[in-house]
Amino acid sequence: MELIVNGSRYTFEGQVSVTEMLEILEIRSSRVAVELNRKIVGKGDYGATILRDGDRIEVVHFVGGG
Amino acid sequence: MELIVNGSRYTFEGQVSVTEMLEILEIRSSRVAVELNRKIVGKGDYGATILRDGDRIEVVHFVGGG
Amino acid sequence: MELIVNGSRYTFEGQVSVTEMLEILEIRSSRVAVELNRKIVGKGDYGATILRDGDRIEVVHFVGGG
Amino acid sequence: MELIVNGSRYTFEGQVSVTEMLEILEIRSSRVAVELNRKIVGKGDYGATILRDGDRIEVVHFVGGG
Amino acid sequence: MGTALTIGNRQFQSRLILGTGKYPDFPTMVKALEVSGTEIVTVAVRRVDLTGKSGESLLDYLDESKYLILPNTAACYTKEDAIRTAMLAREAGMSEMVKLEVIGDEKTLFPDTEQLIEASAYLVKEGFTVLPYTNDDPIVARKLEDVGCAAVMPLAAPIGSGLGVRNPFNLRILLEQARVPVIVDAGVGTASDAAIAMELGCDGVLMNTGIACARDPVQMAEAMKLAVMAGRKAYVSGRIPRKLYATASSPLDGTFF
Amino acid sequence: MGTALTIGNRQFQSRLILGTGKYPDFPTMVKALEVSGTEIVTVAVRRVDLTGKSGESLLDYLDESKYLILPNTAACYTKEDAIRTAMLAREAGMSEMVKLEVIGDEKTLFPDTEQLIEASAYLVKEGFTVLPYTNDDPIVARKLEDVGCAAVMPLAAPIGSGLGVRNPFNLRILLEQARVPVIVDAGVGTASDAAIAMELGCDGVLMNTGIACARDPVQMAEAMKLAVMAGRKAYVSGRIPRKLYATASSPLDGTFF
Amino acid sequence: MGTALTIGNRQFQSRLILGTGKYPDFPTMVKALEVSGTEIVTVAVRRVDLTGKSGESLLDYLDESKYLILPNTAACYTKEDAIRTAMLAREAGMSEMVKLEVIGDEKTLFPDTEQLIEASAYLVKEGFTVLPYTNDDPIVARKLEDVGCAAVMPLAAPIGSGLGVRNPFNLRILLEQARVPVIVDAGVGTASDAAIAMELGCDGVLMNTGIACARDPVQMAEAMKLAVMAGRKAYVSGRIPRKLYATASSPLDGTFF
Amino acid sequence: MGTALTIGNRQFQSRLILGTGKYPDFPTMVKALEVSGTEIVTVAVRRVDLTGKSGESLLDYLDESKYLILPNTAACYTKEDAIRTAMLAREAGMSEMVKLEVIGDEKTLFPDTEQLIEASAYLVKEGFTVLPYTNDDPIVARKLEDVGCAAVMPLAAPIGSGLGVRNPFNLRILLEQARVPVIVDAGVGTASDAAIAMELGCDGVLMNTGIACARDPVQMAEAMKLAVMAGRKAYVSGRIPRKLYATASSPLDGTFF
Repeated sequence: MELIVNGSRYTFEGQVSVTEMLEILEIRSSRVAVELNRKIVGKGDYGATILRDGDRIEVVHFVGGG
Repeated sequence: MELIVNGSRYTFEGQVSVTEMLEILEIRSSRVAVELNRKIVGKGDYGATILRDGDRIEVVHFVGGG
Repeated sequence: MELIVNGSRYTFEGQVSVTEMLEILEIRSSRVAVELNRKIVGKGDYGATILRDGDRIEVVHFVGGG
Repeated sequence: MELIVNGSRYTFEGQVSVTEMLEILEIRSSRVAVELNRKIVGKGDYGATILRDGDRIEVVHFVGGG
Repeated sequence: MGTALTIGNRQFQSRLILGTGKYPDFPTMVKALEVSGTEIVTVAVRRVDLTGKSGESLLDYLDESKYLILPNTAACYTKEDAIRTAMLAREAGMSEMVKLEVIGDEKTLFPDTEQLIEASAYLVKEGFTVLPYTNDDPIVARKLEDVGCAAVMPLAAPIGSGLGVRNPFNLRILLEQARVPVIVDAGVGTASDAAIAMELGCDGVLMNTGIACARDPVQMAEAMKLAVMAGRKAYVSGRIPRKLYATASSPLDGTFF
Repeated sequence: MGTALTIGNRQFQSRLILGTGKYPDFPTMVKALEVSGTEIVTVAVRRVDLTGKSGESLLDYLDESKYLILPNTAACYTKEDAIRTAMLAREAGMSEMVKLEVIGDEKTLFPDTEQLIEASAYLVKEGFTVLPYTNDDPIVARKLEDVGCAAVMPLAAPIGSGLGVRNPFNLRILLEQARVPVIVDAGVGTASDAAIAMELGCDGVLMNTGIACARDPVQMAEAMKLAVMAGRKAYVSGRIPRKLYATASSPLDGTFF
Repeated sequence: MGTALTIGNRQFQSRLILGTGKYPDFPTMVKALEVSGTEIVTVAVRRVDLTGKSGESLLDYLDESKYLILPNTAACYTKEDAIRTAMLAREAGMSEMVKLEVIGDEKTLFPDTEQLIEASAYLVKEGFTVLPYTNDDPIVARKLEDVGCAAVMPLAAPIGSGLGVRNPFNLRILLEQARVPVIVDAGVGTASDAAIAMELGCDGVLMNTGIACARDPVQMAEAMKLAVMAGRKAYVSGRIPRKLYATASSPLDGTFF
Repeated sequence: MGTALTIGNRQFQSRLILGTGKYPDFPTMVKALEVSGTEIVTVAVRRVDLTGKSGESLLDYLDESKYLILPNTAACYTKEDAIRTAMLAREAGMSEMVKLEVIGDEKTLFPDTEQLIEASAYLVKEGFTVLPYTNDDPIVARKLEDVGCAAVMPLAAPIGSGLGVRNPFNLRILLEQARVPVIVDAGVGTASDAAIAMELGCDGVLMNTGIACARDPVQMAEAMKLAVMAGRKAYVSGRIPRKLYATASSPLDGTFF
């Protein structure tokens, strides 16, 4: 299965949830937000949200800014 | 027949056209514009435009301004 | 004997020194300066400086200023 | 005879007046001023003023300035 | 002058636009307009006074062969009023040019730029040559250009305030980005204010109070004419750079002391 | 213009005084002087070049029937040098006017006002009409008047800096107290700088670098001419007061919306 | 200080808000934030870097018990992007405050006020506490208030320009009309710029480049802290009026000479 | 603070010098001095009032273990009066420091720099540590240094005017050339004025009216203390350069829209 995460293609074996994707991509911080196909996924829904081939995901966090 | 011209009531006897109204009100300048119930009346239509009781007319011209 | 102290005339009986004049005029502060006929009288010379009729004396101190 | 004109040494044969010096140096303009040993020489005195060995002469004129 | 100011498809030799309000009397206005050399004068649109028979009419005093009459939409606080006024002005004046104002606030007479952009877009589509009175925000100016305005007219300072160009920085940025004429409108109080606007690179200056309410309006009109020309000429002449220190004007060599 | 500038016993129609230094070439200078309308031009006093036979002479280019030649004492750092230069200039030029400079510092070319006052006093006694280049200190200006100077010429900013009037407050105070003409000398960079000086009430402006070193000196000369006239006219016309808020130029009654 | 800055339902003792961008390194930022006394720090929202494993995370360095994290929507050129960014920020940060930016132009980073008003209205309805970065136009500020913004944050000058308050006149007018806190955002270059903003009556100052890019960011942070306090205290202390002339500080009577 | 202000052979932690004139009452003055952190206070020299027995004496309120008393020669219009006053002050105060004023004009209270230089030279020879109140002319400042003054104290604006630094250009030049401390004396109206003076590189600020005549002198004294510290810290921190355009504070990469 192929997902587009933060603009780059990633291949995953079998079905993955948002939680699993974050683990596989080694994103451990709790202070991120996830968008799936332009819709925000609430933190409580990470486990139940199963990703599908071709899904576009954004994982954002805070960086220095003014 | 009563018309509201520039916010004031004026009484006219019988039917009057825009041309006649301007004459009666002694507005002789060609450099005015006439609005009948919020619609502009073209200069060419003054004669053919017959006013009706209760019509609201604005007759405007140019004054000093910046 | 008449002295002009700070622009006003004062009459003294008999000879007076600067020390005596300051006492009589009830100027007790040590933080004044005394000028006798445009010459400064040092603090150490107050006692020995005997004033003469017509002498002009200035007694100044510090006031608020910027 | 040696003169110092405008800071440079010039050698002249025999006695020269200011008038002659100006001619020899090809300074034709009437709009100059001449200083002989720090004293101004009036235009009327150019002919009668005979220069001496070692004299310091300044010949100045107007140049562009603000 | 050589260089002409082009607005829409019209060309003008003068870069000074004058208002016609607030003069002590019409003859003074006439003389001021004349000595100013202006070719465009602004006017307001108001009801004909039916009761007072207020004798004289502004247009009787304006030689339309000399001046282009530019109606404004002064005192309009909504885009609807501004559009309606512009429509009436066109009908009365037979020209398609309008100085578009949508005022946002009575105290400052600053424009409501949001409505201004919308009204501009509408009137451009209706065939008007729109000259909007705007703030000095370069983003707003670009949007006004994008909807088809023939010029942008940023304020130097509040109308009638006489404060001159309050923010030359914004104006410089606005000018760099502009592809239509930029005419400073409002806030000019004296000749140097007009010169400064022109030196920044503005294409023209529009003013009213600064002349009409001067102690001697006619002479001030001449001052403004000269100032606009002076500022323009200085702009194209390439001024010297600013330096903290001095540079001598007189030569350093040839000194005898 | 009507109002003339009076210096000593001479009257001038133009309020602009120009330097003759730093022009790209003499013909450009001639044209610039001509279009500027100036009637007074400053020159420096230097040694005749005996070696180079440097062909052309400044005075060949200056029509003395049109311009009063005003020698300066530029580059003099002591009152003795300044007095000596003034004496030589009078001898060469047959006029008794001098633009007196006693420079205090090479980097800023600011005047040494202490020596300036003394040199002024001396030259006045020698029969000169002294126009001193000074700072913007009103106390110094008054002293220069007191010793008999025919005008005072405060700097707007360092010579050649093009910074314009750096301290209008000092200049205003100086002007209020002055009983002789006040001519801003030095620091003018562009037309509005000259206009501002005149609007403050100055009687004239003297400049050199601002014109001579502009990209187009001739056109800048014209800009400066216009700016000085504009500023003067604005000054006598009585400008409107400055206000924080707006005042409408178009009437508020007669609106139909 | 006594007087607290209230934004929405939160109260702050410090009137200084700092950005977290462009510091030489995180430890310097931490120290600068600390000495500044700030209680609110802005952050940007960006993609997590999946490839580089770029070690350190900003939030590791920000003590959230001391600082309220205020996400911005920097680099958003449309209201849609700004809204989307604000939504993600809320999700990531669990706070409903947002510094709303809708940029209109890459070169100036001036706001697109038309879209800003619309995005503000939308986000307020979505429950956000919106702090919009806006221009210094009082009409726009009022509209932002009208749609429910918790503060307005006009720029002093372009972001990162260090030019200070370019138009104190506009800011004064804006302040007089404001009913929510006014926080100057962008353009502060040095301590006096911050003091001036506060003396005009602003409720706070937001800055980033002025501190982060100073040669010594930590000391500049302290300077800014002191300057904001100084400006505020001067504002509430009632400054003396400006006068053209002098008034002696020392008494005129009692002189002996 | 670390960096101390050195005048003559004395060192001070505070860079703020305060006058003692014009306070509503002595207790307010005492509090203002205290919160300001000043270590030097100026006083005037006047006749003791022999008739009125005017109860309280200034010195009763000044803790001389905390403050160095700096007598001034205010209201002296000649060098003779100034010298005489300085002599008396030394006799009364037992310190050799004097704030030397030779006033040139009643309306502006500008210094008479010619006499000031002469009086300074005289008093230096008499063993005084002379701190002259001067104009902002760098040439005069250099002469004051040359005759041995321990500092130069240029005015920012007329005494009591509250106009702030009127000519930062002159002050910058003066500062570049100075080899003794430069203390801005007179004209400071509010906190940012003091900060600006310090940011230009001045070593200290002397003020009186700005604090004493503020609505709340004590709080204004604190504002001034903070402002002087803020300005100094900003000066040594190396401010960012001024730019016409923007530079983003938030990163441009990592955007997801």
